[in-house]
Amino acid sequence: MKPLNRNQIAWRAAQDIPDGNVVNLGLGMPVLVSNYIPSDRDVFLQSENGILGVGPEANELNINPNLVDAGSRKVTLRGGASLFDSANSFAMIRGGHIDITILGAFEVSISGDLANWDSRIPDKGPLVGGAMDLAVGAKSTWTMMQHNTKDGSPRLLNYCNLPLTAPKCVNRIYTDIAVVDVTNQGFMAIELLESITVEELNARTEAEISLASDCKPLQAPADLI
Amino acid sequence: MKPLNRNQIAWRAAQDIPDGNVVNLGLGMPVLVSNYIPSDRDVFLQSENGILGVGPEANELNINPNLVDAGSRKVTLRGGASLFDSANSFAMIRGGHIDITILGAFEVSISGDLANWDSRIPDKGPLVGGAMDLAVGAKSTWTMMQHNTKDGSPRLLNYCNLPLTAPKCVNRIYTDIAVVDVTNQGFMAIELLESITVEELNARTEAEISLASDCKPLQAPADLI
Amino acid sequence: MAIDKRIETAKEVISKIFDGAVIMVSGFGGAGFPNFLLEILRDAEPKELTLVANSATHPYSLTHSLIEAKMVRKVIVTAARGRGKELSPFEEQWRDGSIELECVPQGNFSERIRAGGAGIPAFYSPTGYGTDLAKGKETREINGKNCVLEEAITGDFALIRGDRADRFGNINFNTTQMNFAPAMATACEVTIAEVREAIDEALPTTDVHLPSVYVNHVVATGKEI
Amino acid sequence: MAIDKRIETAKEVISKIFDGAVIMVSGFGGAGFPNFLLEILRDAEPKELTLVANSATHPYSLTHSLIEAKMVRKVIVTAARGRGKELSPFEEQWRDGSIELECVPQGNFSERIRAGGAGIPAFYSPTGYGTDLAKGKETREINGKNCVLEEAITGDFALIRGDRADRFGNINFNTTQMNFAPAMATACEVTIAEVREAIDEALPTTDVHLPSVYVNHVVATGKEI
Repeated sequence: MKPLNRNQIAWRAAQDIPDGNVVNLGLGMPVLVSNYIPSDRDVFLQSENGILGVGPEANELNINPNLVDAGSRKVTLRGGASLFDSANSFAMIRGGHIDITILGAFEVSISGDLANWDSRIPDKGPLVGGAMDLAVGAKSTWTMMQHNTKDGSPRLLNYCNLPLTAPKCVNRIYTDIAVVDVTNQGFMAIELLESITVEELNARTEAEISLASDCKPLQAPADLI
Repeated sequence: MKPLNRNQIAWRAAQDIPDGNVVNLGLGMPVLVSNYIPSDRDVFLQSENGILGVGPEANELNINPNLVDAGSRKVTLRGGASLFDSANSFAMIRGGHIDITILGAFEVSISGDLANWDSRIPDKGPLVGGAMDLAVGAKSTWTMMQHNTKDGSPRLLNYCNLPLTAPKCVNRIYTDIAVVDVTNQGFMAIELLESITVEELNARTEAEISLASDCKPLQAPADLI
Repeated sequence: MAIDKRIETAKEVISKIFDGAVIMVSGFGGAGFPNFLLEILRDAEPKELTLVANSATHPYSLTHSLIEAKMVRKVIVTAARGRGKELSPFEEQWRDGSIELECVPQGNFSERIRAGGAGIPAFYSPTGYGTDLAKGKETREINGKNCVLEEAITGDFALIRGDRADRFGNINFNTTQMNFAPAMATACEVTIAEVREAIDEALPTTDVHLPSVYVNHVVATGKEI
Repeated sequence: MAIDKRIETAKEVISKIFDGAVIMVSGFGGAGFPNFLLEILRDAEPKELTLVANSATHPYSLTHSLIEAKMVRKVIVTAARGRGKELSPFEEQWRDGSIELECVPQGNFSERIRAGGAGIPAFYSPTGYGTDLAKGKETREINGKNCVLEEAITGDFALIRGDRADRFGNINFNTTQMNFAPAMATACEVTIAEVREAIDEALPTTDVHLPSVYVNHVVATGKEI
């Protein structure tokens, strides 16, 4: 199996969302997760602009220009949805009522520090949005990311180099080559691409990364492109 | 003119509510004020249990057992009313959005300290309710009270003896014999019953009380009983 | 699996309320008391409860029956005064020292509960400053305003009353039935809602006052109040 | 006198926005931008504004036109990154030092504005702790949680977008149009609302999302968004 593409990473993360959970999906890759939640699970998607129960993207027939998600997509509502203002939305997030938030990440440290909001491009303004609140407030914080940067540098680090989103918040990391838990003993891969050895994985990860005793092969449907 | 009865004090206070104001009326005598607001003034009554725009008390035809005010009266809503929860109601109160609160009082001090919640009856529990929030949060705090206790003791004092509701909050006091402003120069009567001299007024008031230069006779319709 | 939070009888979920639990009970001014649930709770007879409710003694609320059954170790309330000159059961137990009283201004009460649900551990409030109810509390002047540091209140179980619910746990309130229920539901680990009617289809989004994420169990009573 | 907050044209009220004013502008994710009012504001050309809005650079919001017209001295935002690699007009002025940036996590942003309207001068928030956005801020551990002291944000003028209004100033929002508007309306001295439709009769109480007390002026645009 080749390294996972964006949709395959999203598919893989979606398989781990428990039935009945409330989930907030960050901009970018995480929002793709909504396409792959198994149909036997009843999951409520929260959008921090004030929706509990985001439905599929709107089409020409059901579009309401005022009904958007935090990523400015025109969306619909699912059955049982509710709406509220931003202050109440972040009370929901900060108050620990979101089961899982899935966020994009630039870097994650061995202690679960997350850096995902400021990539230090000179003179470009910051874009923090709700990430700091989500990372601190959700019961679990998962990240989705390429295991390495475009130039091959590691993103799973001993310490983050980029400005933090929140310290000690990440529980699990989905990458193109592994699923990694952040544990008290450091990074632990619970799934790894079969074509990659633990040595190769460690060569692509700054911090030491161990294999779970029951580490499985990382797989995703091949027809997701 | 004789000292004002409860309804006459309420009538007198009602005449001073400006058109368009938002007013919260405390339990007891203040709630009577709602009966005497001049009909040419459009006033919204707030009730801290979650109503902006309390209407008249309900009758058999329009009663909704779930629609009550903070005094447990079954009420109606006026046109333009809105409803909200207690946290939002007190955000409205504490945030300075109520123009006037009219509260009952045991004692008021010369600096505007208010005591109206704990009369120190042995072993009787306290009942603070929303009084402390209203006294602090409203733009103006008015009180309605008998000028003296049943045994003739003064209630307009140099310092309150009873536990405070809030320091430095009272702007105006309506009693059965006078309308008194709390000013930087101390108590100043702006209306006084014609049959009472300034000496008699001071004999019934612990703190010194002056007459406004344009002090008027205190009057109210005689047919209010 | 399709989410369905409706239960036929509340006995089982109420039986999980353990000795020493902190329970919040909605209701104010005669509306929104979860008396159906309180009757079951009284029969379940857990002991040493901390009761968070607006009033310890409101005649229409069965909270007083918990106190009479000596199930309550502490109350956090805004009102605890029995009607009349006789001591109420609460006042007797308070006098004997068998029940502890924390009396809180109603705005601080509702905001502390909201904060508990919103992940705000503490906030500064002008209400109560300079009064006996702020004794021993940290104070601070912020932008010229004297404030008291108030900590969030959280609980184990919220018992609330609504009008309609759907199987997702969304709640609609009838007018002033709302009062403390939304904040309490956000601030407790488990929220049990009694409602007049619990429907199979989703409530219209515009009718949802309390989003489903805050509600764990719903029981229909078939009764108006 | 019958309350009527509707105005035919917003030019006069917008012309009262003075040099140096703090203005809050609603909208998020493409919904709820008061672009009708912003166009008038841009033409009125007050200078040295402080702009409180979710984003300084959202392409659908005319807030960016105020920045392009060099009317803004400071922004308080959660997002300030222009799209693409080119610097946006905001980023250019920020680089030049002619505009000041305060970047706030979105949950602290909405909560600080709510606090401004709710009379809470400051609160402790776990969001942002340990990050660059909390640098220089007071921190405190409360019940094991590391928190940052966050101060309320208040403003002079709130410009918001709703769907329907009545002559009392009650506002109804169309789904996610709501976002920051309710909190902003509570936190400003003067709130000006643009809506699709402003009706003579009162809005049904169940349709009111923002109570009239928070709204000073209403102008109908006749347009869907």
